Amino acid sequence: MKFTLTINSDSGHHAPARRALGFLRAARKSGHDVAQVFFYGDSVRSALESSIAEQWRNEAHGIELVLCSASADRFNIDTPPAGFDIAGLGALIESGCASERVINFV
Amino acid sequence: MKFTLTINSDSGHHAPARRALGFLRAARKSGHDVAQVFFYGDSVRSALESSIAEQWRNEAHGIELVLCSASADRFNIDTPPAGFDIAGLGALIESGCASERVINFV
Amino acid sequence: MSEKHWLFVLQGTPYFDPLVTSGLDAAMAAGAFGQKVSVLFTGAGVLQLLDQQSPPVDSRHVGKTLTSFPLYDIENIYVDQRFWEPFTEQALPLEIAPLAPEAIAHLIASADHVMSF
Amino acid sequence: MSEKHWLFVLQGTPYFDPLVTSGLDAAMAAGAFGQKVSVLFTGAGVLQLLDQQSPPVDSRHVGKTLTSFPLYDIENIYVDQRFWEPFTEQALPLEIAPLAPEAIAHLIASADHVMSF
Amino acid sequence: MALYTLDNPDHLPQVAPLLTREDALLLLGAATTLLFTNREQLQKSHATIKALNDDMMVLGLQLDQETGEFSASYKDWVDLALEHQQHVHWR
Amino acid sequence: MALYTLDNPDHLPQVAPLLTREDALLLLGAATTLLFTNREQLQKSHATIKALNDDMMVLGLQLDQETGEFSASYKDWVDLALEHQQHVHWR
Repeated sequence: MKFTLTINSDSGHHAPARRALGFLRAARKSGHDVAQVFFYGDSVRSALESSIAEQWRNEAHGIELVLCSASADRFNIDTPPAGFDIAGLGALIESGCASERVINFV
Repeated sequence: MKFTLTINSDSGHHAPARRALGFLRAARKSGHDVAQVFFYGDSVRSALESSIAEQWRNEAHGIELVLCSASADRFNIDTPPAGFDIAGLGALIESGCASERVINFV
Repeated sequence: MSEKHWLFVLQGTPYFDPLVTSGLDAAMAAGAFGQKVSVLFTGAGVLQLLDQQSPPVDSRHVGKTLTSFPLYDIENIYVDQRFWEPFTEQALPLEIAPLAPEAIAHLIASADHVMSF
Repeated sequence: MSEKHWLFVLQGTPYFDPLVTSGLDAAMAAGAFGQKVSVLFTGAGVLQLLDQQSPPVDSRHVGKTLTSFPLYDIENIYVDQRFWEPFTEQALPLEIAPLAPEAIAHLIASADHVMSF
Repeated sequence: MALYTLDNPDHLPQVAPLLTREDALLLLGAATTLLFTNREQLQKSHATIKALNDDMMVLGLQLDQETGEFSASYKDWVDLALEHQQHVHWR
Repeated sequence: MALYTLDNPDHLPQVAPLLTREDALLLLGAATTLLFTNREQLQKSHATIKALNDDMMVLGLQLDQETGEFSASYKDWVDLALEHQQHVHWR
């Protein structure tokens, strides 16, 4: 089954991103396809922290890691870290349309 | 009467800082003395946003505006914006000891 | 892009919760990309539906954003009646359908994807 | 520096709320600067008192920080018994005094300054 | 003796049992909605209950005759702080 | 039909009336404490109730025989997501 994951916030100690990583690893281990992880709002900022970006890159093979362009603008991020793309909400909608499940980490 | 104000967080849209500013203006209008505003945790980051820093500077006359040094380190802030100082939690304790009231904006 | 039914569940206090504008932007984007969009306000999110908001400086006007929803073909606007009841007389000029819990469960079951803010 | 009685009211869920470490640091600083310090855990903050915490990578161990409180001359550690009752058997090895609401009101009234996290 | 501020309306039951006749409770942000959802309980309290008018205006909460008595300006907040030695913020 | 996740234990009363026999509720973060504070209510629910074991370990919440049945791994979360078309996060 094909999943799209969204990380909508960055509440204390990056809990949403941590859970998304745990979910991603378990989903792939069970043979499922995660098409995209969409970082939205404050979570875009946490994706830049090197230890977190590194963890995502280690899992990124075959997955789009997308930083929301509007959120990236707000934090003055011009160039995404290696392995990440910057794109608009349309990229999320498109991935959602091609996925059987969209899971939010808030 | 002498006040010390602390801004402990930066929940959505800078509400704690906004309330601290409202309180500060009303206190001074009533002839009270605000010795220090101590920016702690995430609020240190919001103090750097130019429109907010500007509002504080306009009221700063006779007040210490202190960014917590540990929080500033965490956000890689070496040089405080004009009108602000960087100092440790000891500065807050000292100001509190010399104040009749400590008010937290959380 | 194919069309799916996206339900946005909006739970944040306007002007005090950064997820509020994220939720509105996402709903409008889904509308702009031709999706079927429903929006449900619940919990503290019902406050987004109040008329007479006075946004702080630098904040987008949530009420005005909502009244532009029909321009994005977002026409199914629901509110959780458990939280809305004390505020009905202060509502934005917008067609808002109050739902009881069972109707909310049905609404959720009718969606392809749910986005929570 | 003169000595005042500072009460720290700690309300955050450890590892999920950024104010938790801010509150602990502030309490330790007050102790280090020779102040009289009391600490009250209430609401979700009582979870800070659980033994067997497993901090995520890069997070400071809240329980270990608390067991070092005596080194900072912080010896008055209270917990709001309304929230603590389900967890008493999982407590850190630390002397913790449970307080009923009336006793909490007295504790607050005995402080010069209260800091809330 | 103490001035409490409250931000989270869900936590009124946490803070209400602490309030004595000499205390005050100032509602902030989302907690100002308690004037509409829990008015009777607030009116029965022995403590002074207020709500920050500035936050109510931001949200668009309109006071009527019954809720008007609860309204507090920043100056009222300063006065409450003068009258009460301790300030406790309940999240 | 739907998988709910819940982070804020104060909001269980908001989400509980929405749950049908076919729904599931996965408790996250601070909401995992509901296994200790509201166990009876959860055990009576017709919906599937689980709590993310990883978050419970972080907090140091120790499961016993009675709470062990509620424990869910990330793999269990994925399985719940497969079984339920919609995912609703309740804050």
